[in-house]
Amino acid sequence: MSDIAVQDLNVWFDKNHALKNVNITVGGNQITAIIGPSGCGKSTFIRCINRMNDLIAGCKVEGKVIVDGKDIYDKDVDVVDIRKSIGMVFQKPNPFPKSIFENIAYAPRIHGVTDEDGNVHKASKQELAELVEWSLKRAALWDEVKDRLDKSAYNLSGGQQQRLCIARALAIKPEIILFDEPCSALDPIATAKIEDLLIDLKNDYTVLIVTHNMQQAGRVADKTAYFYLGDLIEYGETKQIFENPKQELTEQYITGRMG
Amino acid sequence: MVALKSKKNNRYMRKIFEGGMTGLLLACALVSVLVLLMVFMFLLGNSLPFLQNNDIWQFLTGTHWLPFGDFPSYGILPLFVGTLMVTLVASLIAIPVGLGATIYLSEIASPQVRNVLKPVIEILAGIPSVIYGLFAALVLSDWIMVIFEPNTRLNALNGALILAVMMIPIMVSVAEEALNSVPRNLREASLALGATRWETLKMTIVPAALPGIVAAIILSMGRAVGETMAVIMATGNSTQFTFNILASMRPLTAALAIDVPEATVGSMAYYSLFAVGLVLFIITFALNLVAEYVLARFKEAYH
Amino acid sequence: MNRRSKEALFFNIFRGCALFVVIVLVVILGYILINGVGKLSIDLFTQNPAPNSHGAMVAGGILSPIVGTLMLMAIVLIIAVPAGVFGAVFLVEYGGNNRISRAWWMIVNNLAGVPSIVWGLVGVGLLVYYLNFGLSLLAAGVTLSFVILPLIMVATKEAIEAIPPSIREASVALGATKWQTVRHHILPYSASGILTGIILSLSRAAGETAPILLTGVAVNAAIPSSLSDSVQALPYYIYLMTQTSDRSAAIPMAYAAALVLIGVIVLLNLGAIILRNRYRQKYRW
Amino acid sequence: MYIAIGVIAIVVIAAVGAALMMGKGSNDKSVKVLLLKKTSSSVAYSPMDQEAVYNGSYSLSRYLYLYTDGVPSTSSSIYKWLSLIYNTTGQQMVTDAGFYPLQTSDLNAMKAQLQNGNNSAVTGAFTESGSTTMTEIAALWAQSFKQSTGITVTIKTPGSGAGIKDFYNKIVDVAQASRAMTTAEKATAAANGITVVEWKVAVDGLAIIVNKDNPVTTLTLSQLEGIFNGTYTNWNQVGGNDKAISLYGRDSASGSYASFKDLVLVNKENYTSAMLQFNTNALIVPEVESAVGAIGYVGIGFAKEASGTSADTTLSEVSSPVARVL
Repeated sequence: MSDIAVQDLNVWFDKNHALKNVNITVGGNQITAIIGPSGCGKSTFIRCINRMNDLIAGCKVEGKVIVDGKDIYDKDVDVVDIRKSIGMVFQKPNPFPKSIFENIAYAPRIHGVTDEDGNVHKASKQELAELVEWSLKRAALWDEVKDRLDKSAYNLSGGQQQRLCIARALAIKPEIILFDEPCSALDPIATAKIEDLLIDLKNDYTVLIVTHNMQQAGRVADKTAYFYLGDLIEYGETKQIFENPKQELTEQYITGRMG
Repeated sequence: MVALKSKKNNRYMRKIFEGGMTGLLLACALVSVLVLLMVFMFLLGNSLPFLQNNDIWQFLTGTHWLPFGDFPSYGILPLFVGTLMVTLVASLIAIPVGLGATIYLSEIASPQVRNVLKPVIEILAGIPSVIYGLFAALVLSDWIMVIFEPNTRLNALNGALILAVMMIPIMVSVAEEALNSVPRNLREASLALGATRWETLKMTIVPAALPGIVAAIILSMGRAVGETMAVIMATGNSTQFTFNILASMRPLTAALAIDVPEATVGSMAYYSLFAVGLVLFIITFALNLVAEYVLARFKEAYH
Repeated sequence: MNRRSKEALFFNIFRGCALFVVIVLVVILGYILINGVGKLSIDLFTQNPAPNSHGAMVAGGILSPIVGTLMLMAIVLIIAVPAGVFGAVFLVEYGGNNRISRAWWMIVNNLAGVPSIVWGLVGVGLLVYYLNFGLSLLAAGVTLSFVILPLIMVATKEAIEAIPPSIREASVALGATKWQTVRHHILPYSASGILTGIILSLSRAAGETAPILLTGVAVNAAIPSSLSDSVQALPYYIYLMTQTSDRSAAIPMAYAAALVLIGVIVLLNLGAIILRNRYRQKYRW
Repeated sequence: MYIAIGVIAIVVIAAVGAALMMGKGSNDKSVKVLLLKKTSSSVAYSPMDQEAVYNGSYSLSRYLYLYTDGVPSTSSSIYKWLSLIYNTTGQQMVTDAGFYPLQTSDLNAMKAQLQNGNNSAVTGAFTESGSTTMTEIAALWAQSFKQSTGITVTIKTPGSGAGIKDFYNKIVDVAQASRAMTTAEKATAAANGITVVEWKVAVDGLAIIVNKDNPVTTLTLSQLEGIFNGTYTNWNQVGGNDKAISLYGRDSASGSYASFKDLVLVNKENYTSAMLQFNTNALIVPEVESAVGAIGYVGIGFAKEASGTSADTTLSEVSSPVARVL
């Protein structure tokens, strides 16, 4: 599976120095949680991995983000290829105002489908249907929507919509999936479903999740990174971070909440 | 391994197509950019020959407008006063009535009434100005004749009244948007303190929406200044220099519509008319700028 | 004057204002209906204006003005709509919100407020004489497009900006290119808003008189057979009828033409309102 | 409850408005045509008196003109157009529109000028632009020309001055004017390579119209001049009762503006700026009807139609038999 090596990454939004020389390597097939107080740059960090920060005017990025040996900020790298292999799920569910089927089929339709020996061809109707079914099952949503695939995605509940977004990301067969506080807008039951899903996804994908919910990080994450005011304070096994953090700042943050 | 799997040509094809579409959209943007700038350049270019060798102060304050004939005089003050009087009197009527209707529409009217009133306002806004001119020339002028016994049936008051009617829909639509964008919690906070709906309106909502209301007033005045057909048919178009609202006047727009067919291309009269066009352009541009600035500041406050 | 009665007083004043606005519309439409309906007949729509025995152009119908108005709207549709819609899409999607594109939108907003007679003046100078189109359908149509172009750009911009940014982010995050995002997500969801804007702009074009007054209309123009012919149009016909001799015959024709023009405008506006409401349910977010 | 009041109010307002409109229409919609005297002692003539207009005793007589580039050859459509104008049906249409046909001497002169033309440039449809006074005549000619020859003549009426300008800028083929071209305009035309040929097509007597309740029936030329240059501002200065004078005239683009000015404002002064300006004769008539102190000038066709006298009757206080070309 793919791992991500971030080497002295710096990010500025106009004058505001959002991330200060971050160095971290995230291993494959595990869930890494990124925690920290609001405004510490954790969302900025995750949006660097699939270059979503390019959309923001006045954003300047320096340093390397090496995914599978290739720095995604190289000149000749086509950003479309990066985003094809790195899925992202946002804080507020943002399904397209289309049917459930169309939401998931959209990305495979524009990228085409890659078969075993790596060449890409236009997805046939049959392949799309299979892919949609596979994605929905993988996102544990299939049973709830299998007989209304042509209905609008807006009729789904918040939790269902978020799982639809996950299915939509899975449909392009990414290697890595980024979650930017996926459950902050959801109720506890929907949140629990998403957390079980994350643990299941760990086997096939490298998962990064930004969360301000410490218990969630404790429950799902193998590794945890703690950011504070744009600096990576500490990074290690989740158990070690929560039980005996090495850094003073980490302990204050953890105990401030735990106590 | 992140498989950058797509084949070389597929990516290459997509790049070409992407570039092509961006180019096409850029072309459309450039067309509209260039056309609109070229038109302004043409307006400026054709008024320079007049402005360069005529005393601009005399042009702006001269009291005789006679661009043709053997001894032409290019004084646009009577025309300027015509526009001013017609717009001011129209605003005196349109602003109170427009605001009253806006507040009724957005704060008092029940949903059913609102569903009737909103289309009425939209249709009023959609009626072409020539039809307002027809009504002013044939009906409104007779009523004014009966009530005010003016010297001439067609006069500035006739023009002002019909312009007021044309200003109201613009004022209502812009001002209503301003009132609606005042956050709900502001209204609830005031009501929660026991204020009556009128006090809530007077003390929280209207002051909060004031910039939007000011912008609505300015925009509707801009429309009144720029109106041509209705004023030509309603005001009698005399070029006399007077402030008497019951006398006939000729606003700047009417002067353009009446004199341009007569002007020979390249004659001083032709260039003087472009100078009048430029004056009109500057007035409406200034009004729009102020309205835009006020609206922008207002939008920032609430978004 | 306690607080309750003060509120009642002011609210009644506001009701009065709203009532006044309704009364104004009813009176104006009423007059046009009462005086124009008598003239409605098949001939009105099948014959061109013709001189009566005295030579006043009050006989016949208003076929060529109606066709002229539709032709002018067609020219505006061909010129102003594509340039306006795609120009606005480019400036919103590709222009970003740096200082240049903000300044540019300020210019477009202000050009939307320029008096139509000033466009007529530029139309005469630029199109009729400088480019030698002559007083023609083409000159009138292009001048009208100048008037309508900024309106369509503003309407398109507002329709696009109504789409929440999260949907654009979702599409980009899936690896869609700029054009794919515009093509699959921005345009389809804003289509109803843009279409409404186009319809309202066309109904504004149908009602404009000042720009075409100077650039292309003629008293007895029949249906133009080429772009260089001069054209009759409903608004000009109405204006003409108020200046024609044999007033007892001319005025009813003016009211009849006004009734037809209002019919066209109201139909377009209602179409726009219906379209806007129907699509609003489909894409609520 | 408010809705009910509103609806009732609307119905009442509309009914009152409609009644007012209808009522207004019924009263006698006509104006009075004044007689003119050269001096206070000379005989007063009416523009309705065809002889007086022909022999110039009615001082505001003028010709109506067409201008072409050179004399059209027999194959040109303009030749056919002029032949129609100068045959009996063409001149009858002049009378139908309320104006005076050419006197036989002028008619023969024009027919002679039409012979052996050499310019055959225009063979199909063409455009004629200019005087609004001639709108009605030109429309009648164009309709019968289309019926007889199938050729379309597009008529534009921005005013004589504008028509002449389009003519010498080669934008239109024929100019129609209610005034003669000035030497300056002829020079510009020549400079643009146009050989200006003047065609008299009809005779007009500029009629002075006043409100029918105005007691004044006659004015001298100097009184008329005093009114239109702003010296007299009240009817009691010219023998009427105490009422402010409101003036209605044509805009500067029209030929009538220029010819009235040449014939009346003989000291080369300008019209008073208080004069309301209209771009067609027809607009002046309702204004004079509606204001007691009003005075305006219109082509004879419009005066006949508006004063209720039918096109062919002629009346005059005294008319002298002597006929003289203007």
